[in-house]
Order: sequence, then C-alpha cells, then structure tokens
Amino acid sequence: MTNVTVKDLTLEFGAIRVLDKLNLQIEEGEFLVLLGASGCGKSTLLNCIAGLLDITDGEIHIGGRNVTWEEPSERGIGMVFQSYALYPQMTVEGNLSFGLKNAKVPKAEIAERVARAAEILQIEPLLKRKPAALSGGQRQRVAIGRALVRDVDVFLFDEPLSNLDAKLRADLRVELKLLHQKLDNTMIYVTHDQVEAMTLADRIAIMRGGLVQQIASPAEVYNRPSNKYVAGFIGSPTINFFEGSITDGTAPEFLTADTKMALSGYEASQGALSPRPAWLGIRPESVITGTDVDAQPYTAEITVELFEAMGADTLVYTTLAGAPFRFRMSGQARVTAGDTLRIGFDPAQGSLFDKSTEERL
Amino acid sequence: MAVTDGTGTESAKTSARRPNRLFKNLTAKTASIPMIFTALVVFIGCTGWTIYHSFTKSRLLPAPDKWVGLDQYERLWSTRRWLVSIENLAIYGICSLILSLVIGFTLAALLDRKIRGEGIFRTIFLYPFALSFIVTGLVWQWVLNPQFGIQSVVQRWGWESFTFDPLNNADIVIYGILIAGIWQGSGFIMVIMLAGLRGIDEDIWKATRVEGIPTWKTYIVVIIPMMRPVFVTALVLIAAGIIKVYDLVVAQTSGGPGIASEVPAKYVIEKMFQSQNLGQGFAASTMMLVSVLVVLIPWAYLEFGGKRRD
Amino acid sequence: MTDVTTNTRTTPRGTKPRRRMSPSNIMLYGTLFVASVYYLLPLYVMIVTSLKGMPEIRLGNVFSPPVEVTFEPWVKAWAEACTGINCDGLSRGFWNSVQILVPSVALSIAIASVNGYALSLWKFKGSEVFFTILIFGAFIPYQVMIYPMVILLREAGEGLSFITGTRIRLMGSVWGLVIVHTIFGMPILTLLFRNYFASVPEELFKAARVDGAGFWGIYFRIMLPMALPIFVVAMILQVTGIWNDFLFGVIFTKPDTYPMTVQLNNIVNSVQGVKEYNVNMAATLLTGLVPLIIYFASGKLFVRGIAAGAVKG
Amino acid sequence: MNLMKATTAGIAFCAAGAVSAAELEVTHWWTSGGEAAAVAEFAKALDATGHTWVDGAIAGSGGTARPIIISRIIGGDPMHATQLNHGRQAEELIEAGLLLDITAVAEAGGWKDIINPSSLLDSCTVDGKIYCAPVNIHSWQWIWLSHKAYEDAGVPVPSNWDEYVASAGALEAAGKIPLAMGQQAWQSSGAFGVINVAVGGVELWNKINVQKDAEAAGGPEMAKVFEAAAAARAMAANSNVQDWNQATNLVITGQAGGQIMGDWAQGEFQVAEQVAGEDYTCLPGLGVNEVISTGGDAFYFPKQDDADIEAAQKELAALLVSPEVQVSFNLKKGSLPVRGDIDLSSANDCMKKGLEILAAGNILLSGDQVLSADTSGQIEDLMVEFWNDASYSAADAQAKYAEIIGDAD
Repeated sequence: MTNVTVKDLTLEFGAIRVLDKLNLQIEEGEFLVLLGASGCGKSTLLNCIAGLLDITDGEIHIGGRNVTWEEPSERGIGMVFQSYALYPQMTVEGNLSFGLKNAKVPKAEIAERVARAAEILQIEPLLKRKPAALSGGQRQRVAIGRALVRDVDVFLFDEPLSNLDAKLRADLRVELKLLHQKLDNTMIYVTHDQVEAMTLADRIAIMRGGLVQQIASPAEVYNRPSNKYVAGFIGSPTINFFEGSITDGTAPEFLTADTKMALSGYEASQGALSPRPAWLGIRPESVITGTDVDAQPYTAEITVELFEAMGADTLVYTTLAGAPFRFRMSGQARVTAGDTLRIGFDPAQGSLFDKSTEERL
Repeated sequence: MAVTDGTGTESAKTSARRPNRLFKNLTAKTASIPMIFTALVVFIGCTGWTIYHSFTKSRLLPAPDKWVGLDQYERLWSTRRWLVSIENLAIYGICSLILSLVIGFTLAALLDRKIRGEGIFRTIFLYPFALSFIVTGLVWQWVLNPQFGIQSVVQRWGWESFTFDPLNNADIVIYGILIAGIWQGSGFIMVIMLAGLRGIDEDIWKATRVEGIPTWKTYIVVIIPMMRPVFVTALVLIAAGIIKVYDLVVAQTSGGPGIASEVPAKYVIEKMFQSQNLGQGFAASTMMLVSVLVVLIPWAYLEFGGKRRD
Repeated sequence: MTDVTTNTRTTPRGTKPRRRMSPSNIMLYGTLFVASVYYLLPLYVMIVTSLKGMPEIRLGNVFSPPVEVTFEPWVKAWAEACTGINCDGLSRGFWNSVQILVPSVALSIAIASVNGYALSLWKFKGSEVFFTILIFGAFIPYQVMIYPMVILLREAGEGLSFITGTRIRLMGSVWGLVIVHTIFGMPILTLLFRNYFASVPEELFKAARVDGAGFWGIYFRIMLPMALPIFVVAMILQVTGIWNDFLFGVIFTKPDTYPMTVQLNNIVNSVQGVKEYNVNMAATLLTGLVPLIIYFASGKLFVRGIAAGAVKG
Repeated sequence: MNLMKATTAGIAFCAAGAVSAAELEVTHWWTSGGEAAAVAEFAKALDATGHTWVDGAIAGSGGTARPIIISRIIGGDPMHATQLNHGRQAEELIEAGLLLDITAVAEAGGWKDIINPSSLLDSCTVDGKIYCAPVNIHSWQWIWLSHKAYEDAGVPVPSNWDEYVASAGALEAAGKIPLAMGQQAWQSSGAFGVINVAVGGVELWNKINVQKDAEAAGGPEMAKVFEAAAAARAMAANSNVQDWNQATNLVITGQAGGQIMGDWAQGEFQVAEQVAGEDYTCLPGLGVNEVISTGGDAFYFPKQDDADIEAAQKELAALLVSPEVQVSFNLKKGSLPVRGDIDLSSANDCMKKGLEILAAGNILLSGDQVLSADTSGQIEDLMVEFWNDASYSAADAQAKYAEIIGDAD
C-alpha cells in the first residue's frame, strides 16, 4: 500500500525551478533514501513533503490523504534534522513533549509516550537535562525521540547523522536500522552519504538538478545504474569510465583507444546493443588479480602508479587504455609503485551508457 | 527563506484547494500590522505629506492650498546658511564616519588583545553613549572653552602660545563638534566591533600566526574583510546619527560663530519653528531625504535585494 | 651546593622570554590609557564642577579639583531648582520619567521583536519592502515628523473615539507618547531583532512547526527564551533613548507628567539670568544616572548581546 | 476710580458665567529666577480666584517652546493659556479658529483706553477682535556701559554712540573689549536693529520695517547704518562669548566697555549689585535717538470645548491686565507695565528713563509686530554671519538685506 505519494511536484524560487514535475511513491513501511550531491533538491523535496515549503504546483498525499496545503503538524509526520534542532531552553523531556502539548494531548498520555520513546532510545537518564549538557549522539537520539513520540506513520530524516563523527555515525546508523525494523514506519531519509544510503535503504532515490535519476533497491542502483551520473555517484572508489564506441558485428565489442573489450553476455536494457559512441563503466571491485586473471574475458598488464593500503583492501591507481583506472585488491596483497600486475575483468558485467544521452544501454 | 509565497499557476487540480494567498501566514501578517502601519502611514505617509507641503507657502500652520511650486527650493539653494550647512554636514559626516569606524575598531582590537581590565576600559569607552547629545554638547562646550578649558590649562602649564579654541574659530568649529560627537558615539561602535571580533574564528588567528603575518596586517588584510556585515551595521547606525545631528550643535555652539557650524537638521527645525516657515523647512528636509535616498537605495538594493537566496 | 640552587637559569629549558613589558604591550596600554583620558575627561569635569561653589567656578579652570567640596548643587538640582514656579527640582520629573519609560520600553521592544521575528522567519510578500522603508525611517530627523505625527495622533484619537464611542485622546496622554516612542524606536530595534532571529538555526523553527507550534507558539515558547541577550541590548538602547528624550516627552504629555528631561532643560537651557554651572552639572549627572547605572551594570551583557547576533548582516 | 471699575467689571464678567473652579494649564518660557518669581505673581492671583494655575514652563523660547505650544494646539490638546510674543506669530492660529476671542473681556476691562501704547492691543487684534492679553513691555534700544572699564582706560564714560565709538581705541589700549557681544543670531540681529534706529532714525526704520521699502533698505542712509554696524563689529571682534548674559558679565566685571542689549540686561546688573549711574550707565536709543520699541509678551487662550474652562480663561485674561497684577508682575520681571494708569515708584533709574520715554510717546513698534517670523529669521541669519565674519563687507550685507526686505510680506 502506498503511504506517501508525490505527484508532479514543482517548486520554484522566483525564476529558479528547484523541483520539476517530480513523482514519487513510497510504500508503507518502506525506508526510502533520497541521495544526491548538495544542491540537488533532496532536502527541498523533504521540506515540501513536511509542508515546510509551499510548493508551486503538484500534490502530496500522505496516508491516502491529500495534505498539499496542510500544516506540517497535521500531516502525520515526524522530522529529524541535521543540527538536531533541539529547543535549547527546554529539558529533554520538554523537547519530547512540546509537540504533544501543542496538540493538546492529555498529560498522562504525554508522560506515557515520552517514557516509551525514552525507553526505546535509551535516554531515560537524560530526561531532566538540557540539550547543551548532551553529547552529539545523545542530542540526535533526543531529536529522533521527538519524532517518535508523535506516533506518526512517516518519519522524515534530513541528514540526521552528518554532524556526528565517523564512529558515532556508524553506531547510530545501525540503531536507526534496528529502529526501523522494530517500528516498521515509513521513513524518508535524506543524505549525501552513500554508505548510509546503501545500508539503510529499501529503495534509494538518486536526485540531481531537481529530478529523480533512478529509484531502485541499493543493489540495483549499484549494479545497474540507470545513467552515467548515477554510476559515477554510487560506489566508492568511483567507477572507472572508458570513452569509446560499440562496434558493429555479431559479437559486440567496446573499442576504446586501441583496446577492444568483448561485450558478449551484456544485458542490454532494450533489445540488442547497436553500434554507437558510448561510455563503459567498470567498478573497481570487479577487477581481478592473481591466478584467476586468465579466466577473465579481458586481461591487461598494468603498472602500479600509486596505491592506498586501507587495511581491509588496497586501492591501486594506474592507467588503462589511456584512461585513469582504479581497482581494488585484497588488503593483504603487497604492491609498490612501479610494480607490474596482470589484471582482468568481464566488460559485460560493467555498465554501458550512451555517449550523448548518458542513459544506460 | 523559511516560508516563501509560491508564485503558482492555477493548476492545483485537486479537491484540497489552495488557500487564498492573502490569508497565508495570516497570523504573521496580522502581527506585522504595527510595522506595516509605521512603514506606510508614518514613514511614507508623513514623508509624502512633508514633500507635498514643501511646494506650498505654509507658514506657521500647514497650508495645503497655497501652492507655490518650486519657490521654496529656489530660496533654499540661494540661502548661504543652507549651503554652509550642507558643507558642514559633509565634513562632519565624512570625518565622523571614518573616525568612528577607525577609533571604534582600534579600541575594539586593543580590547580584544586579551588585556587586563577589559571590563573597565570597555565601560569607560561606552558610558558617554548613555548621555544625551544635549549633555555632550554642554560638557564639551566647557572643556573646549578657551578661558577655562583645555587651552587655559595648557597655557598655565607654561606653553603660553598654545591655542586650541575650536568653538570660537569659524574655520575649525565643525571639528570641535566632531570631537564631542565622536566622544559620545564611538564607544557604541567599539562595542559592535568588539562583538564582531569575538565572532572571528580563533583558527584564523592561529593560521596567520603560523604563517608569520604581523598582527596589524592580519587585521587589515584578513579580519576587516571578514567583518563586512559588522561594518555595514555600524555604518547604518553612524549614518543615521549624522543626518540627524542637531541637539549636539545647538547645545555646543548654537550654530556659531556666525553660521560656521550650522547643520541641515538645524536649518530645517529653525525654519519650521523659529521662523514659522514650514514650507521652507519642509523643502530643506525633503532635500535631506533625497540625499539619504541617493546614498541608501543602492545600498539597500545590494543588501536586501541582491541576496534573496541564502 | 648553593651554586646549584642559584644557577637555575642555566637549565636547558632556559627562561621564558619576559613578555609583560614588551614595547608592544606598552603601546597597547599606553593607547588605551590616552583614550581613557579622552573619554573620562568630560565626566571628571562634570563631577568636579558639580561639587564646586559658584565663586570658585568663576575663578578657576574647569579641571581644577574643588577647593571646598559642596553638595549644595546636588541638593538644589534634585529638590530645589525651579521650573517656572515649581521649585522642587528634578525630583518632580523622576517618577514621571519612570512612568513614561516602562510602558514605552516594553511596548517598543515587544512590537519590534515581533517585527524582527516575522521578518526573519515568516516572510511574506512585501515584508522586505516594509522593512526597507522602516530602515529609511531611521534617517529622518524626528523634528520633521512632529507636525504630521501630531495630526496623525489627533486623527487616530478621534477615530478610536468614534469606534469605541468613548472619548479617547492620544495627544497629551502617556499612551500617545508610548506610541511615538514605539514608532521611532522601531527601525533600529527591528533591524536588531531581525538580524538576531535570522541567525537562529532555521531547523529549530522547522522542528517547532512540525511539532505543531504556530506563529505565537514559536515566538513565545522557542524564540523569546532564546533571544534574551538581544532583549537586553534592545532594552539598554531604549532606556537610554527614551530616558534622554526631551522633545517627544514635552510635546505629547502635560505639565503634570513632564519627564525629568524637561526639568533638566529648564535648569540648563534657561536663557536669562545667571547660569549656575554647578547646578547644571549636578542636574545633568542626576538625569543621566539611570542610563549610566544601566550601562555600568550591564555593559558586559550589552557586548554579549550584540555579539549574539545583532551584528550579523 | 476708573481703575477699580475696570477690575471689578472684568471679574464680574467672568463671575456671570457660573464659575466653577478650574485647573488652568499655562505654558510659558520664563524659567530664570526673576522670571519665575514674576510668573508666580500670576499664579498667586489666579489661585486666589479659586482656580488653580498649573505651570507648564519650558525653558528656551522660540525653537524649544514654540513647536511644543503649536503642536499641542493643532493636536487638539491645547493648554489653557500660553505665552507667545505678540505680534504676527499667532495670526494663522487665529485664522484657523484655534484661539479664543476675548474681545468681551477687553471691552469690559476698557483695555482700549488703558493699554499704553495702543499698538500693544493692536497686535492682539485681528479683524476687530481681540485675542490676547498683553502683559509687559520690553525694549531693545539700550546700551549698557561699564564705569570700571572707562576708569581703567582713563576716558570719561560716553554719553552717546559717537563718543562711544571714539572711545574704542582707548579701551583697546587698556586691554578692554570695546563692545561685548554674544554670538547668537538673535543678539546680532537685535543689536543691528538698535543701531538702525539710533543711526538711521525712526523714520527710516519705519520705512523699511513697516512699509517694507526695499529701496530705502538699499539706500545711502541705510549704508551709514551698515557702516556703523561694521564699526561696531570691529569693536566686538575680541568678544567671543556665546550667551548674552556672559557678555553682560564682561561689562559688569569691567572687561568690556559696553553692550547693546534690551532692558532685561538690567536684571544682571541688579543681581551683581551694581547701581545705575554709579557702576554702570544705560543709554536708551544709544543716546542718539531716545526711542524705545514696545515689544513684549502676551498671553493667548487656545479654544477649549468646555464652557467652564472658557469662563476661567476669560477670568485669567482679565486678571493678567488688572492693575495689581501688572504692578506686582512687572516689578519682579523688570519690564514696563502695559497700562499707562499705574505708577511704578519703586522702579530704578534706567526703568524710569524708559517710562519717561514711553510717556512721551517716543515709541517704535517692535520687530515682532511688524516683520513675520520668517523675515526676522532671514535677517537673523544675515546678521549673525555679518557680525561674525569680518570679511563680510557692509555693502554686501546691505544688498542682501535689501533683498530680504523686498521679499518680505
């Protein structure tokens, strides 16, 4: 069942169109991540759903109700912000109960709901403190609690973990995942961090320039990016691109510089591959080294130009077919700059994009 | 940019109708009625009223039906006293602007050097701001009085030829007023600057220290450009004060010697109330307004019109 | 043995360079000291003069300390100096000033803070235009506005009388004066509050809206408690301005309710007769006492309040 | 007898209107010691009638008090009585119907017969109706000379303007300032007016100021006046005080030879316990043309919409001109009474000189009565510049002066 629907949403600030006829459907209980670089409109979209920005055109439905012109508090949403946005002069308890008091919820029920939220988030000892006396992680828990007590169907998160340090971020990420599993609410989560997106999302919506580029499961987004932008945006280290063309022939090949790469077995999105200028994207993770290399459809000898040992794995920088190329090796591999290595991969497992439209082929 | 009125098309094709735009943010608009009233009725309305009457031959009472066209302006610009006033305001304005900013900033910078007794110094510099211009003018009239003020004291110390009588010398009297004006107002500017300096990231100082940039150079090259908004605020406050300078002159010199320290606001007020020539006073105040607008409109455009998008 | 203890200087660490009296520090304190003299001189003159008798003032220079200290001028200024036929000095106007001050400060700050709040967080079409007009208003000399204001208040009073059916006069009542102070304090105060509220994190405002708080709910529950520093600044500015005001006070009130500055004007500004400088100075100091005390007491809060956001453009 | 009748008639008139006690707010700018004492006489007299005098003193005439008075009147919240220099200042208020017509009081009191000079009452009259009650006469045409300064300089105290100018060199040689002058505009303009009358004569003065004859203002006779003023300017070159009483103080202490100032300067000499004829000399009309101008103060009564108050206002009007109040007020104030029918035996020498001239009818209208405030203001602006800028030639100043007179209405 669809829980949140965005229909033809358009938002303009003066002459600038920030969101352009955007459509989005989110299922009940789904965890949707809005991912994109800063300025792509993802936070704006979230603010529109929350009712914090007046839209120019379109409709927003939440829980089957048209809420396009309703006040944020009437939409049945809870929201968590990047800067926590805790009311500095109120205690944690005051922060949690503020919304309920505004909604004229009976006192007993407020106490009950606050207690429950505090229990879920394990912030009971902090209830009498003020936000200034809390650590960043604690603050964000309180902020989540504030959404929690509202007992709503839809949670909106606006980069909630960005202000935390790396360790804490990872911890809270897991907690959020658990929370979602426990509550089974609909969650819409804005982030620019693809790790968060990949780990948390049921579906990821990748946005750019006010448009949704692709909306799909994390695996799909990773493996079958719908266009060159998505391919480049998802994955770390970044995908390698070769510029070239698909050759004519029975077995299509990708020709870049003087190198030919066999494409047999490539799952084209529409029919067969036709000859045209194109990009080929190869993920650094799909490159193989060592003994299994010779089994790969494409092999090459490269010189290590630079390497980054990161413990679990090592990233090697080199040049292949005239283009910069990165690939990942086991962290145990011993390489130094100047070494020669044989590598191999299956170009058919990569992604092909049309040269001009940059759409997936 | 919290809440923006959409400039929407009429295609919200749903049952949930778009609320009337007039009633959007109704509470905010209602709460702003005093401001809207002040802006439109008092400031615009009264200004319009003033400008209209500057084209009339109003004497003691406003006489909207005695239209004389530009006569009042012709007389205004052929009056020596008005020309002297304008010149004085220009000198006073420029000097006061520069000196207030320089003194205010210098003192703030000195206080910001983690010195002992900051609170005491700050209070010393700030307290004149609590006193009215009338008091300021009066006290400085005394201090600068050649018979028993600074001049006589220095002469009594043995420097017989010492002369410092700005209030009695038509050529420099405006600077005598300047001394008092700076005394009264620079402390406030100092506080604003100090607040601005406190808002500068400590890391900036560390960075410049590591790079070996001398302190004074850091202030000029790094800190001052960073404090642009602070300077703008200070500028608005100083400029508003300069245009209005009246009480100070009245208390200190009454415009003398001769007409050497006259200022436009004084001309306006005296024409209106002393000479009972409202039309002339209004014409002069209209000219003051015009000059304010000439300076302010480009600034306001840059400040408020230019950066809609935060 | 003794050598060891005295030779601490030669420890590898060496001595920390002595900083205290470095030339730059001498410069720093020297400049501050000279500046202090400039700022304190007039206060000194006022105090010294107010403690002298008239004969001594005629003879000496303004800087010499009183040979014979007398508090007579202070007594006279406070309780005996005449305003027309009423010879009870400044004391007469003191409570009047307080009665004018309190509602004027309260109302002007209340309205300006709501303006600033609406302008920074609840913008609506045209709100910036109104604000710009308001700022222009800060540059208009007050005196130019007197006649139109008088006419406006007269009409407003008549309008109110018509609506309410009772006779209401804004001219000549404290409320008329309160309105005038509110109007003329509005530009700078609104600027102050607008800048402050603009520096409040926007997300806080959004969170409160999601929590169902409306315009007033957010103002009273969230923003007001946060804005205390700036309220202190606004209060100091308004207390100073309104306390020192003479022109509006005398036009919009009546003799029974004249503020203290009217008495000060009458003592200081008297055109005829012998000028009693010592009484003038004592009266000046007495009149300035309220704002002065506020400055001395809350100078620190003032700086902090301004730092808290008033200066962010 | 006449006197008694007038008083009782005035009071009876008011009593007729079923008087109930009213509080009357009276605005004025008399705040110095002597002035306040004089006002207190008014207050005492009013309080004695059962009404209450609410004092609304505002120091600083003109610029300070006038906007307050006018705003209160046009704001619909007028005081019950207010001081204004009589003359042309109130004309517009009268035309706008904001001031109370007190013709009935004047007729009942027989003001037409007793007010001397009659010009005082004329100034209160618009279209045959009387709107103000004159209370005193002040005259400008005096020079005050310091005996001590002349003793120190070793020359006799002059008896007229020419002798005075001739003595300037001796005074200067003795380190004295020949002429003490405050630097405020009204003083410059006033002193010029005095020189104008003394040097140019009454006829010329009337031609220019009453008939607004610009040709006369630019003519050769007036050129002499300007030459004299330029000479006076040179004599005052070293006088750098601001206030008029500081200038008077220079004369009292013998630092300056003399000062051209109105009869109010007398108060300063009295306070300094100086005796006219012994310590100082006063020369009306600069000892040349013994005339005095008859400006003065008057009270106006803004219209109220309360019959009781109006009755009380009329009662006050009658009271102000009544002989007892005139005597007590003017003795304190140091000014001349507006009634010709009372005797001020306790007046001092200079005051008596004034009374004699008044009785002889050697009088002028005052500037206030003949020139609009606007024109006076322009002349003040011109004069303050002329007196303070030695490079401003007499001819240039005269040309400008003629222009102002030509534009006057």
